Amino acid sequence: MEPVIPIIILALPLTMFLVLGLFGHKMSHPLAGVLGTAGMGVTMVLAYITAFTYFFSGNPEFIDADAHTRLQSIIFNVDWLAFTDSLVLRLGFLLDPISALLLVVITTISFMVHLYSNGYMRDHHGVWEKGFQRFYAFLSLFSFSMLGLVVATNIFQMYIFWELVGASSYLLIGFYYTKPSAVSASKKAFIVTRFADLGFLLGILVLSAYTGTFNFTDFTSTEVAEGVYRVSEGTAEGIRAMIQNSAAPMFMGASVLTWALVLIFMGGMGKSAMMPLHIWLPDAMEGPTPVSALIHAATMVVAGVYLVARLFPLYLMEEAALNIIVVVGALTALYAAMVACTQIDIKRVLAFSTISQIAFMMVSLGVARPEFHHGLGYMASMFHLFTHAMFKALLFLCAGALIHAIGSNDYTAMHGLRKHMPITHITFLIGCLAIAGIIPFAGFFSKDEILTATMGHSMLWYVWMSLVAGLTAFYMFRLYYLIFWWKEHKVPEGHHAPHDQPWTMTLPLVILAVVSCFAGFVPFGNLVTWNGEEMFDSVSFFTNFKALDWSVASISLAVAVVAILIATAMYKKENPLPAKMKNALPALWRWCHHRFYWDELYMFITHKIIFGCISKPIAWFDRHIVDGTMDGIAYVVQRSSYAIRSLQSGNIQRYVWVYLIGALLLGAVTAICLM
Amino acid sequence: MEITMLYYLIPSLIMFCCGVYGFITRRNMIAILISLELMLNSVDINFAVFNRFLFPGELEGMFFTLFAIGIAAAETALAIAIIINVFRVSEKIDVRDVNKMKF
Amino acid sequence: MESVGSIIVYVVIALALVVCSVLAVTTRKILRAATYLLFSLFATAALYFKLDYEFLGAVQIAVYAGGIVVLFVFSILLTSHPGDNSAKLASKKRLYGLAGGLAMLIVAGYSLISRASFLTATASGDNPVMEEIGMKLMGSGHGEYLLPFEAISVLLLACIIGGVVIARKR
Amino acid sequence: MFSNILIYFVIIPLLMLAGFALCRNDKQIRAVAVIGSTILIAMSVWLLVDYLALRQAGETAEMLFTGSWEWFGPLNICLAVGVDGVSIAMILLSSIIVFAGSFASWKIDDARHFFMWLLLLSTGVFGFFISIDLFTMFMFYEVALIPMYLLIGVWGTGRKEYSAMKLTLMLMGGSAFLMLSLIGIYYHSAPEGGQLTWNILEIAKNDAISQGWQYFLFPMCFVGFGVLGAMFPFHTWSPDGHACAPTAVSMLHAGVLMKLGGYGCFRVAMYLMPQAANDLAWIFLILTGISVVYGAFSACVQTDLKYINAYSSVSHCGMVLFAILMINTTAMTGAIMQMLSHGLMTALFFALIGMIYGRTHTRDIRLMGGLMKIMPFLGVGYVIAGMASLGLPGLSGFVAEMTIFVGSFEAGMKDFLAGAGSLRLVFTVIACASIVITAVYILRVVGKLLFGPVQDEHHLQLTDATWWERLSVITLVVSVAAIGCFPNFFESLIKFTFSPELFRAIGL
Repeated sequence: MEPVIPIIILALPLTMFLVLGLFGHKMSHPLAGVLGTAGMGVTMVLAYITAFTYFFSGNPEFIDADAHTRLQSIIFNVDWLAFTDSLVLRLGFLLDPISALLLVVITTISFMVHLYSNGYMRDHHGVWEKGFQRFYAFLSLFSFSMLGLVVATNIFQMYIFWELVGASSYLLIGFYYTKPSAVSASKKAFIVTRFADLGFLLGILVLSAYTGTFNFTDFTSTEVAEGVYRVSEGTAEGIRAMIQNSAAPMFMGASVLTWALVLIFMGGMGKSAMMPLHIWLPDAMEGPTPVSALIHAATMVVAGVYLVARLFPLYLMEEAALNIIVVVGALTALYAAMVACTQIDIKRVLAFSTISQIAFMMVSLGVARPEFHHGLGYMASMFHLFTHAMFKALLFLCAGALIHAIGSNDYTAMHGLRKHMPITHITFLIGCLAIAGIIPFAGFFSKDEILTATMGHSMLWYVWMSLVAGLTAFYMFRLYYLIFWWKEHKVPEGHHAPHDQPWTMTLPLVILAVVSCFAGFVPFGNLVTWNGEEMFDSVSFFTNFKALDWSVASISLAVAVVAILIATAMYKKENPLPAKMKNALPALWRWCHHRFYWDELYMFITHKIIFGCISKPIAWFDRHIVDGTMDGIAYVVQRSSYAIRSLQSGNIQRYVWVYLIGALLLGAVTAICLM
Repeated sequence: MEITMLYYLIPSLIMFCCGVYGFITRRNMIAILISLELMLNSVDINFAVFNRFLFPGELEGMFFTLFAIGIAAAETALAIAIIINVFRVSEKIDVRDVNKMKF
Repeated sequence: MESVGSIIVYVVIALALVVCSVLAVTTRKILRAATYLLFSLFATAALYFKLDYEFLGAVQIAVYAGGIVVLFVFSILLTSHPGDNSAKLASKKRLYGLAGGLAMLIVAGYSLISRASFLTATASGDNPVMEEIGMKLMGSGHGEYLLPFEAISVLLLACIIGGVVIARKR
Repeated sequence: MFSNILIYFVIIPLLMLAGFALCRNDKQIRAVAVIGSTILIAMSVWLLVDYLALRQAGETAEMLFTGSWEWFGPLNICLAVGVDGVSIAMILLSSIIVFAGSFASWKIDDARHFFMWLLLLSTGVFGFFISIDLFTMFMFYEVALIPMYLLIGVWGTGRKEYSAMKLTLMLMGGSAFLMLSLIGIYYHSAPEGGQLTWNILEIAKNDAISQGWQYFLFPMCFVGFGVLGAMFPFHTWSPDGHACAPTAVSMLHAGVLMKLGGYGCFRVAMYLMPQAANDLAWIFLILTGISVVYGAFSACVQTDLKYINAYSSVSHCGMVLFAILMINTTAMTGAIMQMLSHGLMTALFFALIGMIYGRTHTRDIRLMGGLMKIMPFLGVGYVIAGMASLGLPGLSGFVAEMTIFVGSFEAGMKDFLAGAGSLRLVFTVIACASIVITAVYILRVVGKLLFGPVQDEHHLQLTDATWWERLSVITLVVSVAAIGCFPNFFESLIKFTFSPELFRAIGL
């Protein structure tokens, strides 16, 4: 494939960022909006072309038609920084099933958000939000970074863009920079993910120090032609041998490879908000809602999943690392689902739901094994990534519409909005049905496959994850009813009633709702698998439907329906049931409501321990002990100079005395010596 | 009796010791200067004496004395100018009072 | 063997030298001190004559006795009132000074006398002729003193300027 | 002598000095400063191009543009000059910062004398970087240090006398050690009784200094330069000194002068005494490792903008020395990159702090807030500087730090696998941790200073940057971004210096 289109895909958002960032303040608001949106639109079209070419052209660069195996293809790879002869940091474009998939997801959601923001970043009177151009510049920067991340050809390139998405996320969360809560949320997000990135970096260092390479293809694949690779465990076995043959394969009881993979996964935990590094994501909702939809629901937060998927053949070699992923994922999923049941802020509910859903993807990756249905978990994870991006972005954009209309994040200010905002109502409902896993919406298929894969791995985690799936349905419908039903909405005197939004906002909602309805039918098994092999011989619209394992599907469907029914009973009409339940389990409710006090714990660690017990004493030590020593030396010198100063009194008669005594002594000594 | 070198050196030594005594004990700056002259003078004598008794053929000692006298004259003139100046400022020529420029 | 006259002259000169020196530092009247200094300078000049350094003696009288002492007297007259006595010295201070001076005298005198054998040389040689002195002062060869001569002239010039600058009224 | 381009790096500042003396008003002074520093930049670019062309043509000598003119025969002191990639990088850095510094001090009081001292300082800096004769190098080193005293003492703010005195005395203390070791090197530069020499290249070529003497001279030399490189525990001059210095001086000091320390450690201590460096590295690794983390932690709780930056400099400069001590090509390349990067971004920081201080008249972050709204240009500049400092890809900090980490980790791994202890490895991990702490203090400042509500309503009347301030900031930002975006160019420029023969004694 000619590198022109891929280069434009990366260059266009960057150019948009530079243009809007440097000259945006001189542009009119609509121009900046149109420019940004159009740029993203072009990028989206190009990404579609690329993905379409990759998946369906049958080009031998991309697919080994005989073996029905999709290949990895390096479109271009430019040396950027040569650390040593072998450790070279390159910037390139790797096209393979998951990067093609992510290209589509990112550009789609990003375009929707660009479009949507044209309406959202303006109040009811059409007054533009201050810094509107800046907003589009940052969005473009983010899109650039995220695209660079997913097409990375080597782990260091990924790290570079990983940092860049972190920074653009920081800028976007802190978009309302005069709001202290937004500032502290952005700071928190950056620092927590930075901490995770430390692990990522160390993992990269360990891995590269042993293997002498950064390239993904060297880790996971064998080369079949110039620039074309095929994922296989064989290469990975070679790496394992390399590591085991080196002199120190073990470190603190675990193999070096395990260490490297766990450290890299730590980076993924940070970005993907896995417990215990999840605390930044709920706060990140301080950013504008479109940003939450783009970054904190659909794209950046799945980077961790993407990272694990990218290195999946390596992870396959270390059972321990995969088990850690499963445990972390499962705990996070349950935790986030429980917390989501008690939150008041609708964006926070969605944030916790995002955490929970990403944890689903992680678990799915962790349980994936090649011997079970060609690595079904891997496929399911990517599938869920795709569908989740669509319906979660939809939900966030709906939430944005609600917030835009009401001016509050709180569902207590909403209640019974279904009549005022019908389009939002319908699209939100579709999103809820999709995430709850109701057939035939998108979430049903992907979640069902995750559960199937989990069951193939272990019954315990299957039951666990099914429970979480039920909780998911429950809290989403709780939210849905509390926003749109519960009791009638009363419009305060002097306010006009909330209403649906302009077309720029409605259109993305409708598009995403449609996608959420039908995304489940995409035959993912033939497009994205861990080693590129196609799962099905032939595909049709109903491939996924036919491939369902009904024993799992029916159970999960039943769980979802029951959960929805409970939610309906509790929240459809104003009634005392929720309060009763809250009183029945006060401790649990309190812990959930306060998110299990993780924030307080972190506050304690950062403020009390790091600032109070490390930084302050160090600063004190520096000022008083280290600097005090230096000052002390100066003081001693000064004092002794004062002490001997009187010798140099300027009294010439005293000098003569000293001279005389000296001369006499000298004379006496001479005399004695000569005697 | 032969008047040897020793006979010249002894008075010169006494003169020098007088100068030392005066320099140490006096407070009047002019008196200190006078003591200084005494010491200088005794040294001059020594130069001349050594020249005459030890190296009668040469004139180094004499010239040294000659130059010493010239320098002493210059030094005295300057010292007195300073003393008068100090006196003009402080109305005193006690050496203990002249410590404004110390440190 | 010296002639008796020569010995007498020597004794007179030496006595004058010693006595006037002692008086110059012990008298409490500053003007008297200057006078005693004058006498001891005269005695020194006499000593030079005795040693056959006539030119030196003449310079001593002209520059020292004539020039410097006059300066002293003027400055004394400028800075003190007639009849002023310097404050009586504290006996402690005088004692210390005396001890110091005497100690110096003893040590140096002892080392002189203990070298007496070396110091028994007798005077010889003639009074240098003026012409020789002049040639030596103006020559630049070995044992000739043009450079110091010029240096001292510069010094004197500097001294004149310095004196004028320092003493000038503001 | 005058056919050698390097000489002009000393001559032009001196000519500028003379020019300032002749100027009659501030306008002319500024004109001289701008023209002179532009010429310096142009010359360093020219030098760079020339150098690369020569290298391209297959020139393999360690130093190019060499020349040596005897200065004091009996001690064989020469004015010997020569440059390699590292020196050129440093010269480029210095000229950029002098340029930016001239604009940053556009409206300084008593401009004539200020610029004269500043240019004297630059003369020393340039002289230091072009010299390959130890004595001349030391002389220029001192020339660079002394004007600092006056610049801080006269044009500074706050406790300027104290700070100036402390800074000068501590650096002089360091240079006393340095001088001892340089003289020691001189007297051991010809073990077989040949002509003693001060010339670095000759000493290195002969591998002259015996191992026993290396053990004695290396620590002195490293500490001597380390004081200027703000090595723990000799760094305390830096916070006070920077806090009190005027803007351009802070820029030049943190940007260039502190690099003299790192450069000297590399060029003299490591280059001439590699065996001792290898064997004694552990002592200084511990000290510099502490510097890195310690500086970062200290910066977390400071409230004065300049203190924060000074401590962050301690951390970053610690990283430079730390990487040099790894004795690994990659890490050393990273160290030089870090010098470049830190020089530029810290100069940017100090320029911005100076500009902010000039408006708000306070540097206490608790008394400021929301400045982004009031002075967006300076705010954006500050955020960019902060991002460079915490290692955002695309800006210089990332490139330098990553090169250091990769190199150090490699060195540490080599040690570890060879059973030579895990000190390097452990300290590499500790140094890596500094990227998190850096993020903490940078974001803390950015959050408090630029974001949030406006703290003081008097600040609402303040204006944004003037054109000369913008020029100064833009110059630095562009340089920072250039290194961050095209690192391979700089890496390959620097890397050639680390020819394997250089450290053959220890088998690098």
